[in-house]
Amino acid sequence: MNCTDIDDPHAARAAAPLRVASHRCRVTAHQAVNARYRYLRLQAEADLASATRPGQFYQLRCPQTSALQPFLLRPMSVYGTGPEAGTVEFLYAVAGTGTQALATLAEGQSMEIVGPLGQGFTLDAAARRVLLVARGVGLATMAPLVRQAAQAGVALDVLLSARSPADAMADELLRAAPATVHAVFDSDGSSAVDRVEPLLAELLAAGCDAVYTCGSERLALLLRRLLQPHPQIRAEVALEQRMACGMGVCLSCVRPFEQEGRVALQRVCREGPVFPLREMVGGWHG
Amino acid sequence: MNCTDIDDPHAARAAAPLRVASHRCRVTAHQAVNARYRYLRLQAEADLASATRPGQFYQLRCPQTSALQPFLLRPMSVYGTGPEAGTVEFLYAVAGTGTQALATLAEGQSMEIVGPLGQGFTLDAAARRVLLVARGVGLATMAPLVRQAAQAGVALDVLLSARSPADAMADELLRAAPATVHAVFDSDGSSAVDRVEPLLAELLAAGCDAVYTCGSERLALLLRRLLQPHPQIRAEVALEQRMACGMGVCLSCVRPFEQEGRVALQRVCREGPVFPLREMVGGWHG
Amino acid sequence: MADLSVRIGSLALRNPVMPASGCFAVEYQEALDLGALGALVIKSVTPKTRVGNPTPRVAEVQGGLLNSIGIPSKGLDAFVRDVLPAYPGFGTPVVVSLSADTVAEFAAAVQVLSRPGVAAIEANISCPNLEADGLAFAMQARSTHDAIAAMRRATPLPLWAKLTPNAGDVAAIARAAEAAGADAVVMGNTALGMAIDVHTRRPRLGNGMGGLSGPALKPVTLRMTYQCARAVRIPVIGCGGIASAEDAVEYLLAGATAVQVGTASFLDPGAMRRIVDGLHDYCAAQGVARVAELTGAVEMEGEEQRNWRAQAAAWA
Amino acid sequence: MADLSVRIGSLALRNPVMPASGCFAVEYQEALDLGALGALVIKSVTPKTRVGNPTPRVAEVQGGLLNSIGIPSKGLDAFVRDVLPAYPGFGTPVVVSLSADTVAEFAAAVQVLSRPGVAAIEANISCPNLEADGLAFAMQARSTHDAIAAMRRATPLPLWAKLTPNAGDVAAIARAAEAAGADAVVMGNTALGMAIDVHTRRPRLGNGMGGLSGPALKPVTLRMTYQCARAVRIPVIGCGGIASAEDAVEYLLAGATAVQVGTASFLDPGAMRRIVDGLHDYCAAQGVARVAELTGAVEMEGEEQRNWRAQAAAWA
Ligand SMILES: Cc1cc2nc3c(=O)[nH]c(=O)nc-3n(C[C@H](O)[C@H](O)[C@H](O)COP(=O)(O)OP(=O)(O)OC[C@H]3O[C@@H](n4cnc5c(N)ncnc54)[C@H](O)[C@@H]3O)c2cc1C
Ligand SMILES: Cc1cc2nc3c(=O)[nH]c(=O)nc-3n(C[C@H](O)[C@H](O)[C@H](O)COP(=O)(O)OP(=O)(O)OC[C@H]3O[C@@H](n4cnc5c(N)ncnc54)[C@H](O)[C@@H]3O)c2cc1C
Ligand SMILES: Cc1cc2nc3c(=O)[nH]c(=O)nc-3n(C[C@H](O)[C@H](O)[C@H](O)COP(=O)(O)O)c2cc1C
Ligand SMILES: Cc1cc2nc3c(=O)[nH]c(=O)nc-3n(C[C@H](O)[C@H](O)[C@H](O)COP(=O)(O)O)c2cc1C
Ligand code: FES
Ligand code: FES
Repeated sequence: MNCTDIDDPHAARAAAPLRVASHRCRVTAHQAVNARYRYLRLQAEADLASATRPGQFYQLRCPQTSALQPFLLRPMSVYGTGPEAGTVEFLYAVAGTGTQALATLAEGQSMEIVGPLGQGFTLDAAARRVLLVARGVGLATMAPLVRQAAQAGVALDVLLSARSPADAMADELLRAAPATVHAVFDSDGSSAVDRVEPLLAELLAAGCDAVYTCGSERLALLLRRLLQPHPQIRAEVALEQRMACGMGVCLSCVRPFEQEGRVALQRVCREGPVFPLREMVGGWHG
Repeated sequence: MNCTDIDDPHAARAAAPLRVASHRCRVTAHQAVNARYRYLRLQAEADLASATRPGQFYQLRCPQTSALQPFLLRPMSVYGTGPEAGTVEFLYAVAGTGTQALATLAEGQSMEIVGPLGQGFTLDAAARRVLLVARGVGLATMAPLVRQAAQAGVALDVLLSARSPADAMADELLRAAPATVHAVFDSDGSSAVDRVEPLLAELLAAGCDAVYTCGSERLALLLRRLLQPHPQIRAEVALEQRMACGMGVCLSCVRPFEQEGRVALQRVCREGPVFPLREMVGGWHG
Repeated sequence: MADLSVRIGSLALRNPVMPASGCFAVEYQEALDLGALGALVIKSVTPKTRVGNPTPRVAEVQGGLLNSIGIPSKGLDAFVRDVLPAYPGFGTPVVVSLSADTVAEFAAAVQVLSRPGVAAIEANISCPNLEADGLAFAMQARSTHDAIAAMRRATPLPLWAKLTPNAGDVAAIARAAEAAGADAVVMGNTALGMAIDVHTRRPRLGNGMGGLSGPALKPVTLRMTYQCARAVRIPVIGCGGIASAEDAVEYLLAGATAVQVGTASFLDPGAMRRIVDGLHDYCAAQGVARVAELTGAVEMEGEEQRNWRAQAAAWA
Repeated sequence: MADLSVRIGSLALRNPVMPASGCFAVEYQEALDLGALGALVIKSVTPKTRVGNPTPRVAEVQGGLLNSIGIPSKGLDAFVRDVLPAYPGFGTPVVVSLSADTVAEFAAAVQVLSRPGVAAIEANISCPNLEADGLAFAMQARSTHDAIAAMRRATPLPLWAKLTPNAGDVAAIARAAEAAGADAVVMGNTALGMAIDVHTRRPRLGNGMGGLSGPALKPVTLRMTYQCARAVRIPVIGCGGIASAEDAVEYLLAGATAVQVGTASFLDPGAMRRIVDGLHDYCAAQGVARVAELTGAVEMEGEEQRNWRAQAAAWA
């Protein structure tokens, strides 16, 4: 019989620092940004600002109400952190049960979030100009990267795609950072692939060190195609998938990726949510 | 084969008037009465005031919160109705999941209640003096009867038993109705059976037409014994039992009663919650 | 307005919504137009007189209810004399639910209950609250067949077999009921459960164990409804945790022809009316002309899943 | 502080709280001190390579979760080489969970897995996500016996049999596992369930059906834990919907010697630590010196219920 001695201190690994935790937060701001999106600012005890990297996410425990009883936590990209150490911001679209319940939270109430989770974006120290391509609420994921780039003095081109000018939220993305913004809309047809394609091709050709995208599979796949002549450009995409644990444990959030000509499943919560764009495979939503 | 013709209008009974309904109400007042009890006033669309008799109850759909998720409705006696047609009042003790959740409801929020349910008290037209014996939150059940008696010009003796003077709530029971109040307390020993017994015996002997009790099995059984020499006095008790449907359907709320020397189960929600005190059997709580 | 009518064998129902046995009695006429339901299913009656279980008979759990009512019954004569007469006359088919201890008792009782005013008999061969840790006829195909076959010989009325989610292989049991002559299966009764008060260390039901009902049960009974509908050609009546029209539609899509609503009525006595109204709304929104079209209309695999299965072998 | 240690056969655990297989991986060391748990149970491994089921692999339901992960596995060699080494070394016994398609595969795999660093093997003979509508070894006593007996012959390590709530008679299956030489039974795995999106008319899981876990499952698995504990003398490990110390105590009172926590960790990766802390609090409040005293300490009938049973015959 193999009876592990549970009290042998020599057997124990040094307990790892606990990087991920459930944080009880106070809602310090919560308001509509427009008809579809809401801004949420939370205050935690812990120093989430320095623990969180651009592109990472938290799992939010949306409140239970009489009408809405979400069971799982909901993954949300960090839209911003600071200035205080415990401050973390989210920007979200009201969709189903969980986000509708979330929208009922009043300032002053409290809620729990688990994180920080996942791998964020990589901004090379040497980068001088980068391109961001965001659609819809995908901009929330991008905002910390905008800030990081601006702080590092990296020039920013931004392509923002939205249903209509009212949905575009360029100010919410940039938060006063300098950038060249190209906004395209469904409402005037400018967001159609054949009209975006030449614009993107030009931006890539104009000497860009990296491209980051989030919020549109259509745009991501277009970008991946347009990047073929530019192997030197770093290209990353932030993806979504239905999640349970958010920590790489349950294997619910997998998607196929192409690596060296072979397809393999990766966990969006763990290997992602940011992946090399060139490894992305289209057509998998879960 | 016995194929009922579903469209034969002659086969259909006249649809009964719908006496019981789920009423969506607005919370118009909700406050602590003391450390253990809370007062709740609701406003419904329907005329609950004239539909509700003293001693009846409603089932309250307590809210769902992140911490508390009551599944069943909670039975609560009506503490008062009116002056507006849609106004109904409750007085409740904060106990477990449901009442704790209930206590979180803010004025202006809404909640559902189902009722009115059950059989109330009977106040004979000829009554001139009645005795009420209440303990704890049992007084909530009695309050509408106090009012009815006062309006009918019936003289009232009230024995109020409570843990301490702070819990007694004579004003909450009487709501300005005239009555002779005898308050007894655990805190000074005056509520002990051997001290209450002579007091009650005297009140019964002093020419009382009916006695009503709620909130204490001990007091109810004492009264039942003291009533033996007074067969002419109407005696009623309001009882509690765990309920699911509240409408006589599920058979969860039964208790044994003695009728003509035999014990039979009755539904507290339907045959009660008010029963002839002389039929009550002690020792069954569910 | 969509056509909500459905047929359970020879029985035509104006809509697929009916109460579940034990969660309905004529008292609900105070809260509901009984003439607007698909059928009226009465609380189970047993040939033997039964007092029922000790209280507490109900306890709530997360998303559901445990009950150990124990089928109190005054016997068949009292039922026919005192209970039954209140139900016919609403223009809605009346279904009598019968529970019994032996095959012979079942067969004899079904004869007594086959009388004017009764449109169908539901054989509750599944109630988990009785003796023997919840063992019941519907736990095994053999005993299901024996009980249903005996009842089949004893009545010309439509005969429904109410199955239990406690059984390991409900498809086999549904097939046994069909082979024995049942006109429909009801899937299903409560699942045997338990809850303990950690302070008193006593079960939270007077009987120790009891049946789980309500939303917590739904995923399991919905799955079993699907399995039964695949296994038999007779109609399947879905039951378990239905509280909204969407819940009812899930059961219909899974293969049910009609549905029964139990615990939800305790939370809102008007629940069945809301569900009927909601079915109209759903059909209108989805362009469904006849609710009967929904039965079994679930599409088990979408394109993405087909692609996955086609490609995944290469991924390993 | 109360003594929380328990023994599962020859294996001593510092406390009765361990993760449920598939709901835990070494990644949780980022959120939890793995040295503070009773045991570490790894996600099931299969001898054959498996990609797992198409997404979506999870869907929430009221009070619970449906999953159809499908046990992705890179096989035994990859497991032993890439996965296993991360687990020993926390001072906490490591339990490897094994799933396989045939008795021979089970037996062969158990030999491979009987190696240093592995404190026990949990035979997942119950996973309902595989082929054939969820049929599994643990659905029948016979196949349970065959599988466990073959594994018993193949390993000297403690061997736990993980049963399924889909079975009709878990007591018989627990007895079969015991007779075949299991050192403990785990009660249990998920219950096969289903949910349908009424708008798309597709199942809400890519695989169509999946296992129900979380609080919705608890009343049923708690009852089965009680039944198993009554049926066998080997320890029973309770599992299903445990999210708090009170939930864990319910299982202990029902007869469990230890408990596994699954879905609750997804809602709070620190759930197991909270449960261990809560067990200390409960024991302190209730004056319990050793948590092991709680095992099976439920009092099934109180005075009121005894009185009822004694008197009720006269009431009918
Ligand atoms: C890493 C990551 C970051 C995200 N960041 C943001 C963000 O910053 N702002 C924002 O508005 N949205 C973001 N999303 C999407 C967000 O998680 C979903 O909109 C949200 O979960 C929907 O929940 P619901 O209850 O409103 O919808 P429901 O449809 O009721 O959700 C049902 C279930 O499906 C899951 N689900 C539904 N939609 C999605 C989705 N698109 N991605 C993953 N799971 C989904 C839910 O989490 C839940 O488990 C992100 C998703 C991921 C994976
Ligand atoms: C007809 C009737 C009238 C009542 N009137 C009042 C009133 O006016 N004011 C007041 O404070 N209380 C009243 N009660 C008692 C009140 O229903 C319980 O205090 C309440 O249900 C406790 O719920 P909980 O969720 O706080 O407790 P929990 O212990 O969490 O409740 C668990 C379950 O047990 C039931 N339960 C617990 N205690 C009782 C009880 N004493 N009687 C019946 N069911 C119970 C609950 O309804 C619930 O189903 C009345 C009870 C009945 C039957
Ligand atoms: C309080 C109660 C009593 C019940 N009594 C019976 C009964 O007498 N006969 C029967 O066949 N089923 C009975 N059932 C089971 C229901 O008919 C139904 O099958 C089960 O509750 C699942 O449906 P639900 O989740 O909609 O409640 C009862 C259920 C409850 C909750
Ligand atoms: C996402 C997920 C994956 C699971 N994978 C496995 C597995 O690989 N092997 C296994 O024996 N059980 C597996 N289970 C079942 C759990 O171990 C546990 O038995 C079940 O979830 C009930 O416990 P819970 O309610 O605490 O989650 C899985 C459960 C979930 C939710
Ligand atoms: S959500 Fe669990 S592994 Fe990604
Ligand atoms: S609560 Fe259902 S019969 Fe009284």
